[in-house]
Amino acid sequence: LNEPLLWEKGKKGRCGFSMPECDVDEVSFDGELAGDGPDFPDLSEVEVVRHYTRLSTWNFGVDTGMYPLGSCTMKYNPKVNERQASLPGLAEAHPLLPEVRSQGALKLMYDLEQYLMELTGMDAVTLQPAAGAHGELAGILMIYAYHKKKGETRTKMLVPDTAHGTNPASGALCGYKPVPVPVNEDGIMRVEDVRGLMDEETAGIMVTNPNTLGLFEKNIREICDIVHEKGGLVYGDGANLNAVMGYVKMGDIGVDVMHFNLHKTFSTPHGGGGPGSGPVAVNKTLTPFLPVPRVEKVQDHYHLVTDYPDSIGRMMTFYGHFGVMVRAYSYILSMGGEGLKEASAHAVLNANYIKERLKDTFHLAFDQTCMHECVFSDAKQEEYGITTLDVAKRLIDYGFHPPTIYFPLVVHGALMIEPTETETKEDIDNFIDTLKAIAVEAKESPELLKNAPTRSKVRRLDETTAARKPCLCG
Amino acid sequence: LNEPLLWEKGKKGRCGFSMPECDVDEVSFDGELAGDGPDFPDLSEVEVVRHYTRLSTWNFGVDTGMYPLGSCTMKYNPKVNERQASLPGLAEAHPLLPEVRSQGALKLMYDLEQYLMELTGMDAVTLQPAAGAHGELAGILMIYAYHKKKGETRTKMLVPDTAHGTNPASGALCGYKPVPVPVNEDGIMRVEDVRGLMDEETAGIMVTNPNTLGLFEKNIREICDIVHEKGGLVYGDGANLNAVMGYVKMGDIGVDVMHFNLHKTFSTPHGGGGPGSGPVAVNKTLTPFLPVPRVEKVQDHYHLVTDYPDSIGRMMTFYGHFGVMVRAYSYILSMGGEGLKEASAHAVLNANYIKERLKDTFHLAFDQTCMHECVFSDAKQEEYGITTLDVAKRLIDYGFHPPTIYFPLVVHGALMIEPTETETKEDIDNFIDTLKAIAVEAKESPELLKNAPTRSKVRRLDETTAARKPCLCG
Amino acid sequence: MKMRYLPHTQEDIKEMLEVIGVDTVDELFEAIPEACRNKEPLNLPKAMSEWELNAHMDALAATMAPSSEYRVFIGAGSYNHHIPSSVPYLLSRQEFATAYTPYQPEISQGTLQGIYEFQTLVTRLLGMDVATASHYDGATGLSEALLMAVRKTKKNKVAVSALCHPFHRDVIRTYMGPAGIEVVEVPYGKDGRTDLSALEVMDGIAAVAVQSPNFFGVVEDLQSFADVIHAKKGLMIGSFTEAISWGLLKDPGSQGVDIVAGDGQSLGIPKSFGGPGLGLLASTKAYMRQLPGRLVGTTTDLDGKRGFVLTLAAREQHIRREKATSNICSNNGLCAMNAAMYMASLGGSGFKRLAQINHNKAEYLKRKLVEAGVEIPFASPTFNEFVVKFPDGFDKTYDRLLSKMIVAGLPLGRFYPELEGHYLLCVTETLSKIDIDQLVKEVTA
Amino acid sequence: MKMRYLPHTQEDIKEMLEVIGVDTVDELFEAIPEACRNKEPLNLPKAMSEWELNAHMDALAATMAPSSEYRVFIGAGSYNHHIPSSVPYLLSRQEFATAYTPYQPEISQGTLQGIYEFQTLVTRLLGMDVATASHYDGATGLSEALLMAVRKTKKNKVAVSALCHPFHRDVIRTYMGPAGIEVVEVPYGKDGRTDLSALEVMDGIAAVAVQSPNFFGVVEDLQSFADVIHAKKGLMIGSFTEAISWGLLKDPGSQGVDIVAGDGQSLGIPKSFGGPGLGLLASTKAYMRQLPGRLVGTTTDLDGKRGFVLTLAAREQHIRREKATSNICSNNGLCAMNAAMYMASLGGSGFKRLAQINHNKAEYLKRKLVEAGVEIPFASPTFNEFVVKFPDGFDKTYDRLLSKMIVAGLPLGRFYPELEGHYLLCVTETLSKIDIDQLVKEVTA
Repeated sequence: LNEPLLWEKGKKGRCGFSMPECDVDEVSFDGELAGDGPDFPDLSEVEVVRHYTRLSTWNFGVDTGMYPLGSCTMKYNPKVNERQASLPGLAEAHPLLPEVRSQGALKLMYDLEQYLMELTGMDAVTLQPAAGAHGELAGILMIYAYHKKKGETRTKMLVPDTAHGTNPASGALCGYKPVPVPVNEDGIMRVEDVRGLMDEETAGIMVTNPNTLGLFEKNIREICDIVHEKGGLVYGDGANLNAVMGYVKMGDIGVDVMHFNLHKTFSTPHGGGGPGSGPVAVNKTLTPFLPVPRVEKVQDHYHLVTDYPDSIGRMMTFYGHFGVMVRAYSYILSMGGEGLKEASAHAVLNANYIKERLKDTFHLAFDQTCMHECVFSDAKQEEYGITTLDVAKRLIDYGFHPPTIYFPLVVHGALMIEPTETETKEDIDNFIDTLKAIAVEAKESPELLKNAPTRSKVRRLDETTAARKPCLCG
Repeated sequence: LNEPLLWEKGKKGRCGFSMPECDVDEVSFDGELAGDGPDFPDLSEVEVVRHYTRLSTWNFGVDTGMYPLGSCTMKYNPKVNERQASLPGLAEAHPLLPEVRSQGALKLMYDLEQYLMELTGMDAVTLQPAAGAHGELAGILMIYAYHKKKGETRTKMLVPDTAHGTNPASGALCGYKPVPVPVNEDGIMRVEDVRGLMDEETAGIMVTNPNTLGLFEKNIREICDIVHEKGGLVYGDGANLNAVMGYVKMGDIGVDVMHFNLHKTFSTPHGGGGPGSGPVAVNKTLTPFLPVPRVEKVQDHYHLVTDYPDSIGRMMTFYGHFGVMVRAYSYILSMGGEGLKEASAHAVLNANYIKERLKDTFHLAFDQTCMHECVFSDAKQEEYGITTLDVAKRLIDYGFHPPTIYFPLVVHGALMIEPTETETKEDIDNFIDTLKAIAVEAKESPELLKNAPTRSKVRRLDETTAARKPCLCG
Repeated sequence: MKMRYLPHTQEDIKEMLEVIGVDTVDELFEAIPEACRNKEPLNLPKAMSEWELNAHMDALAATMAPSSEYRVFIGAGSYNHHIPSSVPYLLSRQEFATAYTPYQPEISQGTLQGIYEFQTLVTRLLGMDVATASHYDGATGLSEALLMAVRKTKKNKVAVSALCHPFHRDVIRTYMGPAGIEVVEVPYGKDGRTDLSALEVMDGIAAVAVQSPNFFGVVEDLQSFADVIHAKKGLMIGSFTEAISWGLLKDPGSQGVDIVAGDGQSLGIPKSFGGPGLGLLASTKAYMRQLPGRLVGTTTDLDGKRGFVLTLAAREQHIRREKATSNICSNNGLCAMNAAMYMASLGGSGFKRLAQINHNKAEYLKRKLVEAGVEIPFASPTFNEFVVKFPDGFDKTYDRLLSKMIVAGLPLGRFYPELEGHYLLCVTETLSKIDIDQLVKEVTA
Repeated sequence: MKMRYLPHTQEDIKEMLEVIGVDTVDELFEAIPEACRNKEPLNLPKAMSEWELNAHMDALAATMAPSSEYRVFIGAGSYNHHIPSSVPYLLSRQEFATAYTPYQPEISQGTLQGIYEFQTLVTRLLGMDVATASHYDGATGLSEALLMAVRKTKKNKVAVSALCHPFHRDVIRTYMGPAGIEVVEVPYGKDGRTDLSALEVMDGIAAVAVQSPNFFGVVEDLQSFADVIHAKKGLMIGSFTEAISWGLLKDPGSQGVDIVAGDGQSLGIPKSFGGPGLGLLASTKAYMRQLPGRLVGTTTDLDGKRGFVLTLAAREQHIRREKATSNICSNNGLCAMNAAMYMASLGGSGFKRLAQINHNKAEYLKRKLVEAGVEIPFASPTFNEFVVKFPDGFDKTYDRLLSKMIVAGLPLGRFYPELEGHYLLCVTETLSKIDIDQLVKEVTA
């Protein structure tokens, strides 16, 4: 079914909203500053409902099928957590309610901080950052504030080649020039490289562990020691925490500050691009620099406290994405410690199973035990003129969401598969068999891949023209 | 996307349910009467969610698009009414709660009865029947009880040719032999015919008004008089009430008893085939025979009363489809009296507009002002070997739900279109233009119609084999 | 501002009237004779806004005693079981909720496959060969089952256990009376079971209906009734109100039952003040073509692909009219889908375990009450409901408990005058040991 | 019974381990050096069942003062507006809720068209040329807008009105400090507006940010600031926290504003204790390539059919890394969709009317308070919020009202020490005349 744009629909005078009667006098707003109101189309409720219902049918969600988007942890989002987030006591709570009428929300935040501390062995947590990248920024701001407090101005930040683009971009907001750290033949950082690059001009290092190749940075302890020796701090990117819950506590192995992606690891819906939530955990060294307000507990009463002179300040208008926290908190309580550890165990099991079964079909970038994701490339398909993009698009025709492609940049033509723990073995087998079938097609009928997808709402789209002559509104 | 049957999925030992821990001792149930439990497949929550999500995508609902299924009143189902029905105070209320803790539910039922009385000018209402046909049965049982109380046993029931199949079937449950009343050249009943058929062996007449041709039975008052003169009663089938809310009060024009289809006229979701709700309104004559329990109000306190010696008895275990009543009640309160009348006005306007614009394209069975629906036939397409079925299936390819087909039986190859009032003019125009285009295709490329539908989950299905070798479970 | 459900603007209306060739909408209603037309405005409450309606409904709901707030120890045909959030979520998808009867199978495969799976799960639950696409509730389904037996045996008398739900028996009388079918009751014995010996002496009976667990919560030996009635060339009809019991009990199909009718509300459907629930109706193959209502079957499409359709329509009212097996048209389709989702969520292993937990809890309460000196009049095994006799004057305690948000069972005197002072108590997985202990403490205080 | 979110059975695990060639799952974790592995079980609460969780969350929620139960006269950046039931229903469709950033446009056209429409509605609301696919909230969006101005003008100082939301100013300081950007405040005058004359004497300023309606609810004359800042070769940045005001006020685009940043929470998004809300960010065409975050644009597919894609990615972190316009990756996509659904439901006519109702109600309260002798310190026109000075000792009244389920505004002393005893009051369409009259009666009692 097709569906026009909103403003190609409707008729002036319709309304899809139940306008309350006004029980007080009309008071006009006149003069220079009065406007005409926005030029929106007027639609009835059924038009709005059909419009968005039809739009929705063109999307692929986690409930549609396997969504092995590497580095994004597209696990099943439990429905019961939506109930919790929409409880009137939470969804309809104003952020500036008197503290005495905010105790439930504050307790939830306080306890969630405790749980995140336990998961990482860190000493304090802020829930304020709105998303992973925002958490990175908060972390970097704290590192900056830490050095500044010591009277130092450092100008560089070590960032491995495997890092997400957000890492250097976050550093840049504090004026840090990223210094790339190469990966070795095993896909991880060498101790010597870090030793060679780390100096007293360098604020620290940003490490994703497991890294974006799905590999555990085995030298992490030595790397942390080197960085610390030079007065630097270690930032941990928690995007891949789903691999190691209960198995590794980042605070115990030398990480000073790290963020979480609540929406990834703790299974809140990704919303077609957000909202996320990017809490940051820190060790004692950085605790004074945490954003305000902080939630504190005094004799079973919870308070919002802003009186921290060394704080980097406020990161958002209010306290962060509380609605996302509610879902993450509910998820943690539903899983318990053992459940979270089992989730990581199965996530890693699934990734290794896929790696093992597909490594003869697709070129495996680094053949070793991976964590929660594995990275292939299109090297074996090159001879047929087939690229990773073609493979990805062909997967759509078979009813799968493609994996992440062309990332990490260190693997040419990367195909980055993160199955997560909520997939069944049957679905994983089906996915593997499909990729094997596509590999055969690549050889025997490459045009099937080149023309893919054919079963979607639209065929391949012209992204070049879109960027060259941008049309961003109608 | 395909999706296997439930038992083709899952693995023994999985569970999609959060099994509570048992906080008391285990007590085994032994002996002869102990069983092994059902042989159901075991699925995780994500498997269940994906299974039904995928199944849902093969269905067409009112939010998908225009659903002009004649006689079914597929109007938009407001989302806010779902909120009301799922309020814990209502959804989680046990039907045998003490009366003092059931006041809200009883008040709702009492008031809904009042509203239905006002809409029809009748004297009392029972909400108990579960669906339209069940309401018919209740009505016929009351007619039967009425005659019996008078010491009479009548054996026949007048039923017009245009009636729904439920009418004769309902009569049969009381042993009434249906006596068909033909339609005249204007699509309605003749006074003379009724006069000729009505006698003192006949319990009454079942009238759908407007009838299933979408035409108002103009002779209804005279017909009622004739029936009453012979000691009979007039049953009104309320399936088409959506045409005349506020315009006609059935009780005022001679109808003694009628049912409502709450799910049709009052816009509750039809659920892929129910649950419906079929309240019955009666005039004073029949009030003593209403089913029990009845809701009564004594000084702002509501009671369930069973003490009616002439009652036909109980029609269901409890009080009917309360959840459907909640939605209908909410709908009535949202619309108000004027809104309901406007709904009927627009429903009739839309049907006449379609009739007018399509009558040159499709043969119009009865060319006169219709009420909320109009009936065409495939007479003009016959020469191309095209049937109503082909036209209907081709509509699917264009994104419309087909109208009701091959009913009413009095029109050969009937195509019965009920747009309802919630369709926009644009969608109605689009529907009309599509039918015109199909008429052209019927002439120029009939194979397009014969092969339709092609864009649905499956193509035309073999219904004959299904019935000949029934496979009803897997 | 236009009412949000009514899209037509004045301009729309004008354009449409022009095409039709009339000046006003009211002219269209001149098709109705003047004398039939209502001239007065409807005397209904003024239209409420969405927000007024919400407040109004909140106020009505606030007067009730929902099981999320109260400890409700009543079953008696409506059971309080946990419903996974995923089930109402899936059910709310408009594709399921707002569609109608799948007359056009090509765009209704979701409903059709779902109902086919429902039918299958029901046959597996009950050990039967065929199950229908649903009926209104247990009482109406049971009545239709008895009518089937009458049609099949051509005998005009049916026997019904006195321990079938009293309301089911009421409905049966409503259905049988005008059809001239005699209904005789099989009394119950001191063990709280239907008295088999009473059935043995009855003659000319088309069928006997026995409920298990019966209204007292007692598990009946259906096979023994089947043996007797089959010897009399009648049909054995089983009924039930607590579907969860089949997780622990021997299914009706293996006990010689020909037709089963029961309430499926326990299968994940909200109590909703008594409805909509779900009528389950299943039979052995022999009675397939006698079954009322919709049936979904498999078939293939033009490409040979598996698909599902409504089938055996020759039994139904829209084809057979007065000769149909029933007048049913709309059934409780969405409730059937609801039950299927619930059964799929539990799975076989979960279903069994849930039944066991129900039994454990009820037995715990029973034991505690016995220890506290409360009398249990019927000694036979029960599932999750049982009858107790509380001391005289318990009605005051009952009211006191109500004010403490506890509903202490269902008084039975209304249904069985000889059981004045007796109560029917039900315990499901939703009540905790703490809740149960509190009840025991309070009733024996 | 297996945890319901974890499908693997022991058999599944065994089969998979065999393929991998290890004996236990823990062996896979040997890829982690021994010294890095945690040996202790996690000290977290025992897993709760779905039903325990529901009860637990109900208890937490019960301690709060939701606007469905309380009369909350606070706005100050989070506004209580009616949300049509249809909006959360549509938003809950898994296709919208559980998808991620539309990296694969062919199977993300729902999100992409929806966000394209959102961008368009936002440009129409604000009178701008381009709007982004969303930011986190008004404060972070405003900070990014100031950074844009600094990049564009290469000047290292920004001016911010003292009547920008105090928390917005806090966030701006957080963002600007490490980047070495000086933040100067433009004070407010006795009329409750930003003091234009103070801006006139400032130099070297990259941009000035002025909020309208400002934190005191007063409508600012943005054009006059634009004239001054443009003369200084700086950028005019408008901000707002109450998006509904644009139904009644002249939009920023027609007042010379270059970039607008604001909070979109008012557009049908639950308050949710402060988040997630919605950052709106829009600009004139000149700054399109400076905008941070995602942008959706139109294009065509291989068949020439219209489609939508993420575009201008060259600005973004995943392409440009440290040279990106921002580090933003996940934005508040679902909140943007939510706002679009809400704006579509209101329509232009509805939006305007709703704004008018808000204004009417606030003016009614203002008038009633004046009549009751309460002081209104700032005389300038306001939209739906305004400042009052309550008599000394009002804090006791405030607490008394709280116990009557009324939250009587926001005390301002915390934010503006000179305004001790002043309160910021907000009235939206959700409060009735009765609610307002009650407040007036109580505060003047």
